[in-house]
Amino acid sequence: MNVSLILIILFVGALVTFLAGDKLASKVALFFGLAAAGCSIVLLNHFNLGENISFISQWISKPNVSFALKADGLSLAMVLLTTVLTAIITFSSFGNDYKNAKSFYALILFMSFAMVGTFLASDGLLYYIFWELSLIPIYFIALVWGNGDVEERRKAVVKFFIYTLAGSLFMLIAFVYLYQKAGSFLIEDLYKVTLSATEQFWIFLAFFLAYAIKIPLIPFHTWQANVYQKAPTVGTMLLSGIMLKMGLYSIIRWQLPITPLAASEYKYIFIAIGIAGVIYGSIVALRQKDLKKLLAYSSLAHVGLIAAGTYTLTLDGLRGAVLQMIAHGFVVVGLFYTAEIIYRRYETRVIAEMGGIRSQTPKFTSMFLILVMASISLPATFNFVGEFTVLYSLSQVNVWFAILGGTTIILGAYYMLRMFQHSMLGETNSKVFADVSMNEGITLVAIIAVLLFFGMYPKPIIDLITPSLEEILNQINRIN
Amino acid sequence: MNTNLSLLLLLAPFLGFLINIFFGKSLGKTVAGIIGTLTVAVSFAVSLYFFGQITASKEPIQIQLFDWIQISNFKVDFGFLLDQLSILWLLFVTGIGSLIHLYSISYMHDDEKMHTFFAYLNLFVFFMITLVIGSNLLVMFIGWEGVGLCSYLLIGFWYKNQEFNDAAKKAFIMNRIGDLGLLIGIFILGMLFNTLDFSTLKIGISGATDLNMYWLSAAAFALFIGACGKSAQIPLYTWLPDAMAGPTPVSALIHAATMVTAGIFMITRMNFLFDLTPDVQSIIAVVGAITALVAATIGLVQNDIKKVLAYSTVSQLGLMFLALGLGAYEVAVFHVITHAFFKACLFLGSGSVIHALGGEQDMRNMGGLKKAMPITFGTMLIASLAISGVPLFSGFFSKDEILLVAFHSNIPLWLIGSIASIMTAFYMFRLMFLTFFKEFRGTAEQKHHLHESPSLITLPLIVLAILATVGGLISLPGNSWLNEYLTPILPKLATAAHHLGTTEYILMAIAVVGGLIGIGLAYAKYIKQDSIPAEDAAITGFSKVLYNKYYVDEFYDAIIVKPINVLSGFFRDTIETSLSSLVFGLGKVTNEISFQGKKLQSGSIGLYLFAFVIGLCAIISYLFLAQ
Amino acid sequence: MNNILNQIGIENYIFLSVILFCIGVFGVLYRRNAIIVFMSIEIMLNAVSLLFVAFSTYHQDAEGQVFVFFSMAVAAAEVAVGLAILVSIFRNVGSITIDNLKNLKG
Amino acid sequence: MNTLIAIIGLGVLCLLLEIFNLTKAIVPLTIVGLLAVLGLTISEFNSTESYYNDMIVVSKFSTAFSSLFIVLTIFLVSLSHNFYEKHQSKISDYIAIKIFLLSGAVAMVSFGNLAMFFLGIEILSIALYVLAASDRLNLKSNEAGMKYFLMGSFASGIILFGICMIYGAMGSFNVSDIAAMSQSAELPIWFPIGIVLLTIGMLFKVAAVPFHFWAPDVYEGSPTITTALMSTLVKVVAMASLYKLLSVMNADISESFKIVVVVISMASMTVGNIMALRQVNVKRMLAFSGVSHAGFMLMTLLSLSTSAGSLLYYASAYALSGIAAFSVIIYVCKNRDNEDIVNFHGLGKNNPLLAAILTGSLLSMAGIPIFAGFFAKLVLFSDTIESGYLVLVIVAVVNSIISVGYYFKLILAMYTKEPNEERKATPFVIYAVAVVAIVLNIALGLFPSTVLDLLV
Repeated sequence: MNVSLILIILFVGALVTFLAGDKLASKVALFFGLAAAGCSIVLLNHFNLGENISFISQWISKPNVSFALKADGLSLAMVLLTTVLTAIITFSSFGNDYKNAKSFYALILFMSFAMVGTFLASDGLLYYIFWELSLIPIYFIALVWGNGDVEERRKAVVKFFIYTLAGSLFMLIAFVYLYQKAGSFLIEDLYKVTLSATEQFWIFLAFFLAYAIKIPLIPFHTWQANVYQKAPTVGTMLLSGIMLKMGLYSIIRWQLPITPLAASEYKYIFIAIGIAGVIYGSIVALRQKDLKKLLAYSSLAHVGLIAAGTYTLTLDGLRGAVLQMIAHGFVVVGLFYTAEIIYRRYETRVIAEMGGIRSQTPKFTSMFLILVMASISLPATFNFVGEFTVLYSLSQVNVWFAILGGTTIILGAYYMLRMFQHSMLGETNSKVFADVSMNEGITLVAIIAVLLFFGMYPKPIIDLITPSLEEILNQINRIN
Repeated sequence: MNTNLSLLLLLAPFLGFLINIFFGKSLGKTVAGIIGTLTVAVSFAVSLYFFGQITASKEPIQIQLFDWIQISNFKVDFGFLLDQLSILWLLFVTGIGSLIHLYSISYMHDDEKMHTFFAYLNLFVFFMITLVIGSNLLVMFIGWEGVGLCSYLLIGFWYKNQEFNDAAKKAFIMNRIGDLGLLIGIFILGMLFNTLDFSTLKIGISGATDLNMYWLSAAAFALFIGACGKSAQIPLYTWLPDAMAGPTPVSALIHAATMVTAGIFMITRMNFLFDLTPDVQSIIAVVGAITALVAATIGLVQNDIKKVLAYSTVSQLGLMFLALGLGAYEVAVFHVITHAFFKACLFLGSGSVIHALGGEQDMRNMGGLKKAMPITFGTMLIASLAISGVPLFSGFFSKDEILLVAFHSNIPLWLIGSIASIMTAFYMFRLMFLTFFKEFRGTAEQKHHLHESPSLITLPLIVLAILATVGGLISLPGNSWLNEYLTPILPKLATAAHHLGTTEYILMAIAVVGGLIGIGLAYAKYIKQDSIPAEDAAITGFSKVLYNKYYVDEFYDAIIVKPINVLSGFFRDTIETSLSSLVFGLGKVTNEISFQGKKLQSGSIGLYLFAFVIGLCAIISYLFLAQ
Repeated sequence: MNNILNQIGIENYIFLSVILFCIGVFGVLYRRNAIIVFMSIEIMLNAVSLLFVAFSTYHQDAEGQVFVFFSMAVAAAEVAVGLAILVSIFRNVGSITIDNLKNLKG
Repeated sequence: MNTLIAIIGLGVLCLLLEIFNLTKAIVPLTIVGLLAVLGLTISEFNSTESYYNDMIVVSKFSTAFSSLFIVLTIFLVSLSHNFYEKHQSKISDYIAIKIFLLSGAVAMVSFGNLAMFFLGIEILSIALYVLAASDRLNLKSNEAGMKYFLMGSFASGIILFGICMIYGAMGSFNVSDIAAMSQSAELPIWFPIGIVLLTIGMLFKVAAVPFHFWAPDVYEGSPTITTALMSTLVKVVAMASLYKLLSVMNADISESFKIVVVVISMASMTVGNIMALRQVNVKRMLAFSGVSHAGFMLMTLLSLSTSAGSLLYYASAYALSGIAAFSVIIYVCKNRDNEDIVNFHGLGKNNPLLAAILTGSLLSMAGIPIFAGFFAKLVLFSDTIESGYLVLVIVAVVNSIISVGYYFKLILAMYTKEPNEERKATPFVIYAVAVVAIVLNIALGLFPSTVLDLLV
């Protein structure tokens, strides 16, 4: 019993879904999504019992690449996030019917497969391959099933693809270079490599480019808002909920431990970049007319804070970052789903064309409000746990970082509440707004339940991730 | 036992919230109201129990539930601390809370979303209790932000009116500014002492030998900013008057009696920290005094009955901060309590008036209600006397103590305080006279409906009025029960000799006279010459400035809100587009090169062969001739 | 034979054939009549053949001369194909100047 | 050796079959025969022998590449059945020519003597001239043939001159002797000149900048099947034989020559990719992409001793994806007067399978993981960095980013544009070829070692 099982389930799931035909596709996909989630929970259980659930076998002799999946707390946490969210996202899409559904759902599962692989791979090249693979499905999902004018969409999506590919190819060079030094792509061997300061700097930069574009950090974020807006909501959820976490995860797993000198040397710069992203994203979000774009910029702000947390190179920073990743993953999926729910009824994403919904659908409004409050990290929601830890770590580096990063508390409240006010409150809207359906309700409640539960009792996750983070921290602090 | 009880104390209102939010509609308004009230009453009962326990055994009760947040070098656990201070707060929060719930049953009865209202009120009480009994700064912070959320919900309770929503949003955001300060303070304290637990912090701070004063003051100042946000002090006070958009019971409960006192609570909690940072204390004192004065001046000319009360609240809070700044925490607490009584009473009374007049809030359209609603009038009169510091009413004692302390430490502050209280007396009685005396100025239709409010409304008024009268007894000059009670929290009270000398009596006299002068002025202006405040347009001169609240809102709007929005627009329209066009630009350039390159591929064999030969010669010459 | 080569020296043969080769190259570059281009190419090949022979004598080794036969045969085959193409072009276009062949470009 | 004989025999058989007018049977029989040859070749894999006093030397290298060529030819022959429906009468010629071309190709990688090499390259070229111009009545085809012929024979002249120089220097055509002598102390200047001329001639064949100008025009003009042949088989052959020439004569390449190679490879990548960006004709676009791929393959010349496996892998990956792509193009552009992207609009709706295959092959060319193209690039980068040309690798990476631009232009056309008209059902053969090719490609991607470790 090892983690490769999850990959198998998802991959087979993708195939079966494709063969199942348009009628059944969604159900089959959901089944496999749940299966994967269940499997990862079982594996988590095994892991906690101290079993070894990693998997490794030689793949290519020259260059020396092995199919190595290492499952530690961090990876498992991310895998759990991925699989659970995949199930939720699949379920959330039940409301609307897609043409050529079989390919659509197959792509979703395949993407989840690739992302899980990225989180598990402990061999540089394998990791890179999964990293690239995850790009293709989202490209097609956004391209074929996206919304808005085709030309616009094409521009946005192609830009996204080329942009991200550009970044990751430099990461590939870095990996090949490291391989020349280490004679293997295995992460342990890569950790062992001793690099001069300049080498570290360039490798660090190569990694950073890849991750900064993926996450995205300013000023590499220009693809984000458009793609989020143009992609179908499912795609947006996958992107914002899971995919951008790949970048953040990779910072912790690959970039920092491999190039610790550079990391500690230039950390202030990169913290500053992250925090600049917080402020910039929040301010841009203030005046967005399009709901999805506003959410996109808000997520730009949040990930900026998370990235800043990772670059503090402190345990708190890393832990807070991971917690915030998971929390943000859930909340942003929830928020984009609310956008979708509104769109299903009003066929608009322009905030100005909404409003006065609350009196028609109190249930939906309350759930929306909870999500909004979670996203501005009200205490007792999961996001607060993460954000507090991150801000704390920042304050330990320099109080001003905490103060500047903390502006997200204020600005976030500003634009989110403004958005909430103009989309939900006000005089009753003339257009009828059907209250949430069963499926929608279940989806939202599931997300909210997670947010509130871990908001009050994050201990399980903290205990899960902390040991592996400490390990990584030791790698970062090693003298070479 | 204690654990379960404390959980009951905490969760009873939450239960009420759940019931009302989920089943309230089907239960019907009255039932929903009763559930809401009962749950709070239960908490009140439990608080009484704890009160008895604590007075018997002076031991604070510590309760640890579970680990919450893990920080590298310390962990924050979810627990309660029930000591004298928190229990005192519990008593009047839940007590007044249940009264106001009772009041609301009747007051909100015509609102179709009454069950939601009660759900929110219960939620508020729940968070307020969390704030009060939290055993460390973070648990307190849960309540701290939670009450902010509830105040947001309740201010914007009539959400169809976007202005109300704006007010709600404003309140939330201004609180958030304070909250950031609070968080920063928490961070610094965590960094300095590796704990956020009150009791451990107390030991850590008072026990420590070499304290980094710089960071300590920074922490204290940051916490103070947090307090400013919650307790509506300069510069973060402007949200409170706007918050009057909410239903009157909300104003009474949240924006007069309980939530706004959270700042005072927190500072008193952290007194051991503030005692070590005199510079911050002086800042607090000055800010408090100025707030008291400024708010009072604005209060002088307001015509909206609730606005007057709102500004009076701000100014009273200012006085409390003055006391805090002077290190007289017990006095501040004392005034918090008395103020809770009479201000709640005033708000509820004004609510009853508004209720009777069918939503009319402008005092220019009131008057002569004395006969129509005697109980409301009587209770409000008592409360006004109390707040104006007329002897033997509760307000007299508490306010007098503040001024006394001020006088002993700093004459100018004392002066400001006294002027503020004179003004208080004036505008309170201006309110009374305009509302209840002379003849009615409203429409005939309103006049026809004039009636005393039902007993559910008057009952809480009476209770509060009684409390407002006798509330002073808990801390009489000379032998103060309150001070003894608080000694475990505020150790230096044990030593502080509380003697009454001639100066004290003189000061009292001055205060009393001041109060009476204020009342007299009001009487002269509004009864003798029975002048009615002018229409908005007609207001001129300095009173216009006052009437427009010194244009502070406009000022903030101009220097903060507008710039940020402009910046946002600039980023959105300029930076974003230019960034993305930069990326697209690269693509365009390569495309252009390609386009030019196509011309080279002219299709003529001659050219191709020529290129061939050139290349050949180039390579040969590079390899063999160059060497 | 042998001593003739010695008298003249192999370099001169090389220069000669290089010159011939270049003539061919320039012919290919500057003439526009396909037939003449063919002939220029033939000149190039023949220049090389000449050099082959020279070298084979120089090395006292027959292989070179054998190779010349190869190259001649190949050249012949090439030209045959080339002429065939040229004929079909002439049928379609009615001229054999290679400047007409500019439809494929860009 | 047996391979060569068998192939020529097969060619002759094709011609005979027509005499007994069994034209129907030609394609199947050829395929069967080629499969047999393939088996024969593979069976010889480990036997290194030389025949006819070193005219032909069969080595692992030669057999490996020969098998690749044969496989490619099988694909091309099976495609030609459908392609030449109209001219069933001449089919034997077409097939036979292809087979002879294959024999030339095999000769080019298994020569032990420059004469053999020269013959091989000439057989290949002449056959190719014919195929390029084979669409007699189509002016484009004529022009393509003419251009290719003129420049090709010009290049042959250069090659011949190079051979001559080498002969002059060494007094022998036998590569092993040459190799032996090239070690000796002072060499006449003619030897390196000869090597350089030879290399330039081959660079023309692989269409490397600045000797690439013929490629787009010829690719566009020739019949699609011929284009497929050029861009897959011929390019691979040329590259392989260039590699073999340089390695087998162990002309230890001087640093300055390496610089030349680096420059040319950079130039080929960049020019090829940038020029491809604005092409509307798919064949032309693939021609330019072929130029850039030639640039990639040239990187192997920088680490001659080690990178044979990498070259084989890259060649197979590239050729297989090329076959897949071209089979789709043949299907799409049948009965069309041009091969513009317009014809591909809405293929994703009309024929999802073929669209997916084309997408796959393009992704492979772009070097997206799990397709063989990715590992091909990876090993190239790895070798090149090992031999210390980091800059070249960075240029290569930048280029593969540019290349995505035009590969995706085609993909976008297939999936986001509306189809202009319905297409009739496709013949089984095209499906078969396309599927097999792409599957092989992916298989290579999943198990790279199978090929990579072949030549160590």
